Amino acid sequence: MNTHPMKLVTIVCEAYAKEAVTKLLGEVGAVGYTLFPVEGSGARGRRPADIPEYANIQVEVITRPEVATQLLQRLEQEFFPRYGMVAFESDVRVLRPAKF
Amino acid sequence: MNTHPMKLVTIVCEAYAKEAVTKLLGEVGAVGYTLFPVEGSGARGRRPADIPEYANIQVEVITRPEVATQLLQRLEQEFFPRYGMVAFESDVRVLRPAKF
Amino acid sequence: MNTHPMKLVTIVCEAYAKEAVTKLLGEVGAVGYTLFPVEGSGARGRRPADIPEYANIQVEVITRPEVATQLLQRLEQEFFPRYGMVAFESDVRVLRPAKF
Amino acid sequence: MLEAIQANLLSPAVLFFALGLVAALLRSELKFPEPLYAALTIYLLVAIGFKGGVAIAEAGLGRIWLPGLAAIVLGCVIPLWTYPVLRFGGRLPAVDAAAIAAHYGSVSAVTFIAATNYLKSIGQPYESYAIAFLAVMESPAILVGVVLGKLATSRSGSSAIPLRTVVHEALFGRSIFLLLGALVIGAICGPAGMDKVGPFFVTPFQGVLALFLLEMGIVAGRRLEDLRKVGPFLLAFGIVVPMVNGAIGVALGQVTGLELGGATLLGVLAASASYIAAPAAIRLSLPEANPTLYLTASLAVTFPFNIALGIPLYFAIARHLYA
Amino acid sequence: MLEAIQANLLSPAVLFFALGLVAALLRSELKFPEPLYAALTIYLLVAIGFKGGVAIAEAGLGRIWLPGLAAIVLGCVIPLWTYPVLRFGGRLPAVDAAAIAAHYGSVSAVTFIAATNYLKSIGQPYESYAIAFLAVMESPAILVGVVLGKLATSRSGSSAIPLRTVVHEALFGRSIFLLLGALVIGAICGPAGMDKVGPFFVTPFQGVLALFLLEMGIVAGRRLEDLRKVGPFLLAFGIVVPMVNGAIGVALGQVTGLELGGATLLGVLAASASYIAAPAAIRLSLPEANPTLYLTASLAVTFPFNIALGIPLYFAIARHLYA
Amino acid sequence: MLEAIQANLLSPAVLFFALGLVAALLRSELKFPEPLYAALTIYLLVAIGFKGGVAIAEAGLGRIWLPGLAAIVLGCVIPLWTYPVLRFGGRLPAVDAAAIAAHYGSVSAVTFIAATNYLKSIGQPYESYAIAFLAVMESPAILVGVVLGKLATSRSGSSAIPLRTVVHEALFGRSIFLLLGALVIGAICGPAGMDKVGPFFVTPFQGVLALFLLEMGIVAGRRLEDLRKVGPFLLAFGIVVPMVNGAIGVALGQVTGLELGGATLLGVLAASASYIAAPAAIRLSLPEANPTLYLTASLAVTFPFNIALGIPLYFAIARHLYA
Ligand SMILES: Nc1ncnc2c1ncn2[C@@H]1O[C@H](COP(=O)(O)O)[C@@H](O)[C@H]1O
Ligand SMILES: Nc1ncnc2c1ncn2[C@@H]1O[C@H](COP(=O)(O)O)[C@@H](O)[C@H]1O
Ligand SMILES: Nc1ncnc2c1ncn2[C@@H]1O[C@H](COP(=O)(O)O)[C@@H](O)[C@H]1O
Ligand code: NA
Ligand code: NA
Ligand code: NA
Repeated sequence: MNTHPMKLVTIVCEAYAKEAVTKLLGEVGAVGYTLFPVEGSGARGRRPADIPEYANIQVEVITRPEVATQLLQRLEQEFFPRYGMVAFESDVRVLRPAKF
Repeated sequence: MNTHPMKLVTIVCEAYAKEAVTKLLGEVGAVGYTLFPVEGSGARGRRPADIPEYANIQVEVITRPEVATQLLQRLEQEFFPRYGMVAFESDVRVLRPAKF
Repeated sequence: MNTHPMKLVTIVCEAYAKEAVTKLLGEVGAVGYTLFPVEGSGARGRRPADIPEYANIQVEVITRPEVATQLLQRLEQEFFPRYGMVAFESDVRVLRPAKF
Repeated sequence: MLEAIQANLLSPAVLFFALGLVAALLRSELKFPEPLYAALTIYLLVAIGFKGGVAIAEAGLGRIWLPGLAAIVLGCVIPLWTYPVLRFGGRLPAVDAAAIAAHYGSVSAVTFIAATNYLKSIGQPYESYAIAFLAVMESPAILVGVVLGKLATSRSGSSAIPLRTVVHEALFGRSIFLLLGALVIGAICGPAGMDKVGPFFVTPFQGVLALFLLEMGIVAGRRLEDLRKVGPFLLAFGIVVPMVNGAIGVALGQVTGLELGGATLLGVLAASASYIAAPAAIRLSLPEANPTLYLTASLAVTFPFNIALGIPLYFAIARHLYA
Repeated sequence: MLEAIQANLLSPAVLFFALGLVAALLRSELKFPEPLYAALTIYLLVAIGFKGGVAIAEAGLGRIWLPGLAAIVLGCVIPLWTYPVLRFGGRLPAVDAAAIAAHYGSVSAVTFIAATNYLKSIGQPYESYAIAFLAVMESPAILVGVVLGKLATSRSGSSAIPLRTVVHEALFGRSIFLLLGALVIGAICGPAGMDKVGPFFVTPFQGVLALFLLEMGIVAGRRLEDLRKVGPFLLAFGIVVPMVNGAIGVALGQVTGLELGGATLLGVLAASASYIAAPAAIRLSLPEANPTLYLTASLAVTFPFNIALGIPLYFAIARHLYA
Repeated sequence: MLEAIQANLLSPAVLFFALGLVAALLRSELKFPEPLYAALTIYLLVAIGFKGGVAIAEAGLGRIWLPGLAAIVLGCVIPLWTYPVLRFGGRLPAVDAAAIAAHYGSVSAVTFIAATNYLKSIGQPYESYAIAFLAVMESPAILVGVVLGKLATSRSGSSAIPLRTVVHEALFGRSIFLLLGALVIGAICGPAGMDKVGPFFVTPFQGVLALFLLEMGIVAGRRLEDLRKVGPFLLAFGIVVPMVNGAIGVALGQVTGLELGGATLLGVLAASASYIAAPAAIRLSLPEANPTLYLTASLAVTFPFNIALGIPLYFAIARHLYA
């Protein structure tokens, strides 16, 4: 079994940003993502996740390093000033690198 | 405080595969898992998570390296051809290694 | 783009522990967290997540290494004997280190 | 017959279904949260099961066993005759033919419920115990289809799931369990029990169904874009075969002593195709089968066809036979 | 007028809203799970839309188009007059003034529904088709506000979202789609359809609304602590401007031929401020605007004010005008 | 008495509870999504609270304070007499004895609701304001139990949670807040308010309860496999102690002036054991106590016993006393 290094980018943001974020994923060339509603607390206070529009979502994207870099860059430039949001990158290993 | 290296295997797959995946976890010797419904997008299109049967789940398993390897191997052989699915491995550190 | 190393501490525990855990996060100096309900299986059997009080939650905290260490230490001392729970640490990279 | 169709098309339930289709086609963000879908499903199954049980208590098993047996036989026979049609008429791979055949032999609970709703709204009485036929018809076709597929693929390689698992899944799936459970409870409680829970399980039923069909329209509508992938044969199959099965079902209902309403419902069951239970079982036991084919045919072609046109059509056939 | 207010304050719906406020202020852990919130929203929008559609079918478009047009004009004009008030009276940055103006020109469906509930509970008949005004008034003000904001900020830098997206969002958001869809279905089905789904969409409506307002009280209550941040000007704005708009709306309703009940509802729409649709659109198109300002004003000031005092006040104004 | 039990066992609510037990024992995948559970809980608590509040408004506090006080005293006394039984009769560790005693002194809202349902279905009138006793009986026993446990463990080490937190949790938990809030609202609105929300909070109530008990059956059934772990003493305790407490409660109800129905309900409250509020508080304040013991006894033994046999039994006792 061969595993291949890949990046996992995790984004936690306001649900309002959902469409904009998934659109961005397409633009930077990420294929596929996973997404679910979460509640959170951060610089903008608590977000208790009872009204979909005021809740948070967590988006997880496995992708190649260069795409991850580009994704984070555009998040920093275009999204951080606009939305309550956290984004981070970590290292994972996958089996079918061609998939991402 | 002593932390001990361990593997985290994350599986995102169709809800149809839930029972088969948890059964596999038992077979390869993983003890314990965490699981939640997610929506996703991938090679098989969007999966919007409004009907449980057509939705995705994310399964997270902390386990010893050799179990992780075996788990990924069997996923590759038996599950990848059958289910819409993504699986990846990463490094984590836990406090009670005997638990896993 | 500069990314900065940070720790991600993930806690899966009984929902009963929610308030105690978020209180602890404040005490050790973590700023912000993300949280969602999960179902699970472990040493204390299956937890199927249909009654909020009997379900599990997963808490994710990005924080500085020293805070992560302190968090894990206190979890080990004060929470592990009391609650059904798993906690682990991993390495991530963030863009705005001052935020955490 | 045109007026039967019109009465159906202009009912709130069908119009909400159409609204869901429109939402999906316009790529609206509209969808129901999963727990709401689950809640509505539980409500509909329990309500219809309970009502059917009360009806069984009143009718007695004596009048039910014969058409019930006919329903089971029908479920077994439909995959047997549709398999060669798919295999040789449609030139589909054996495993896909078996998978699709299983779906059309099995049944759609929502279609059945919509049919009872239609009959009620046009004032046509029907045997409420027909819900028992829904319960017994879900599994047999799946088993027949799986066996057909296994025979065809022969080399059921390393990853074969034991047939036992499939049988268990087919017989003890969530929806069957709920339906049969509520049915037994209804039969035990009888009309007195109905007085107690009727204001919840009966009075708001039609409205709840309308809301539920909105979501089902969205779900079906999302599959519409796969229509190109399945080709004209499967599209025709998904419309013609239900009509044939529907006519057979109605006739069988008449032969086994059902009234006009009950025969219509047996026709609807025969005509309907499964899109929840069958895909789950087939994915497990015939993994080589292509889900796009069976899901699109059953969910994007046959389901909307039945909801909009099929139900009044089978009723018209029944009225013709009983005239 | 005092008795009108008292009747409102002592209704279950308003008391449950107050209970929600109390829960939030006591920092109780009480909250509704998100799918329950979504389910209640879907129910309320579909129910009121369907009922409005049936009313339109009975009234005919002839009686609706004029007040409907007035509603749209009102939606466009409110941001135009409130913008300078905010900008120069309140010395707010241009983009914040535009954002807040958009919120007050747009409408709150829950406030409207609470108002119909109030009228019903005091036995005051109203034109059910007024729901059509709710549907057409949500978007225009948002568009006007966004244009105002864009003009003000001029340097709509790299990250500008095309106006097309905003228009699409404003016109085809989930709630508008549901409302209009149910309205069209109601208009097609007419009273016959109402017989079928009424036991679900009408009978339990008041109770469902009371439960929903409990959650809305919690949501609004959480924002109360931000009141300090918005300052006294915005606090006064959030109470005085609705009263002005409410009076204008009522008068416009009378001029365009509505009856007492309908004019009250048009007043309520004019007075209400959006806290779901407008924030979503403004966040997208005027990201520089400070959400604390517009959300707190609309959700923590104007919404509770309208629910508790505004609705009976606009009704009292209407009764005065129609006396 | 046999017929009282039979009437209960054959009611839809109890049969659905049994169906849930069966589902759990067959390890069916059936379960309710969490938000549905939460929604049903909110509905049941608000409905019963509102109804109780209306009843209080009609009855006046004068008739309630004495039995209410008796209920509080009962809640404090039950842990005091069950603790030595558990400690010395059952040879359980002190902290476990205290934890279990707290559970049996506290109450189960679902058991209470099922009892009102039973009385309603057999046509036995009861004082709706008895819901107030449910509200005041949840906390006292928990506090007594915690104090007992703290005294017993003495070395309340580093990780002790301040008693203040526990008191707050016990008094302001979600369910108490909802119940008391709805009760106050009901008392303010009186019968006029009931007219408005009754079609939602009263009419479908029995059906909703039946559905909810299905889920509760599943939850209780999952615990059945732990019966072995708790041993025969706790099993007997979980059946005998409720009968004793039930009889005491009924007698106390009679002494303090309740009618037959109300005395039955006070008996049910005394007999019921908490499985939501008490575990949360005990986990926090007596972490050394073994959850398997108190949860299994209260959820897998006493709860099903009361639902199936206890409720009609306490009613039979009451009828005997009032004869
Ligand atoms: N340190 C953190 N660890 C994990 N999640 C965080 C953290 N800080 C913020 N978040 C998440 O990101 C969301 C937005 O953060 P903020 O913009 O800081 O309010 C919060 O509601 C949390 O869900
Ligand atoms: N690159 C990715 N990053 C994160 N999740 C993914 C990715 N690709 C696929 N997934 C998830 O895996 C599921 C199945 O993928 P697929 O088989 O490619 O359709 C999708 O619905 C997503 O939830
Ligand atoms: N090996 C594991 N991998 C992932 N999650 C786990 C694992 N073990 C336990 N958990 C989670 O932690 C919860 C509590 O674990 P336990 O105390 O072992 O019952 C379980 O219900 C799971 O959700
Ligand atoms: Na069929
Ligand atoms: Na307005
Ligand atoms: Na008790």
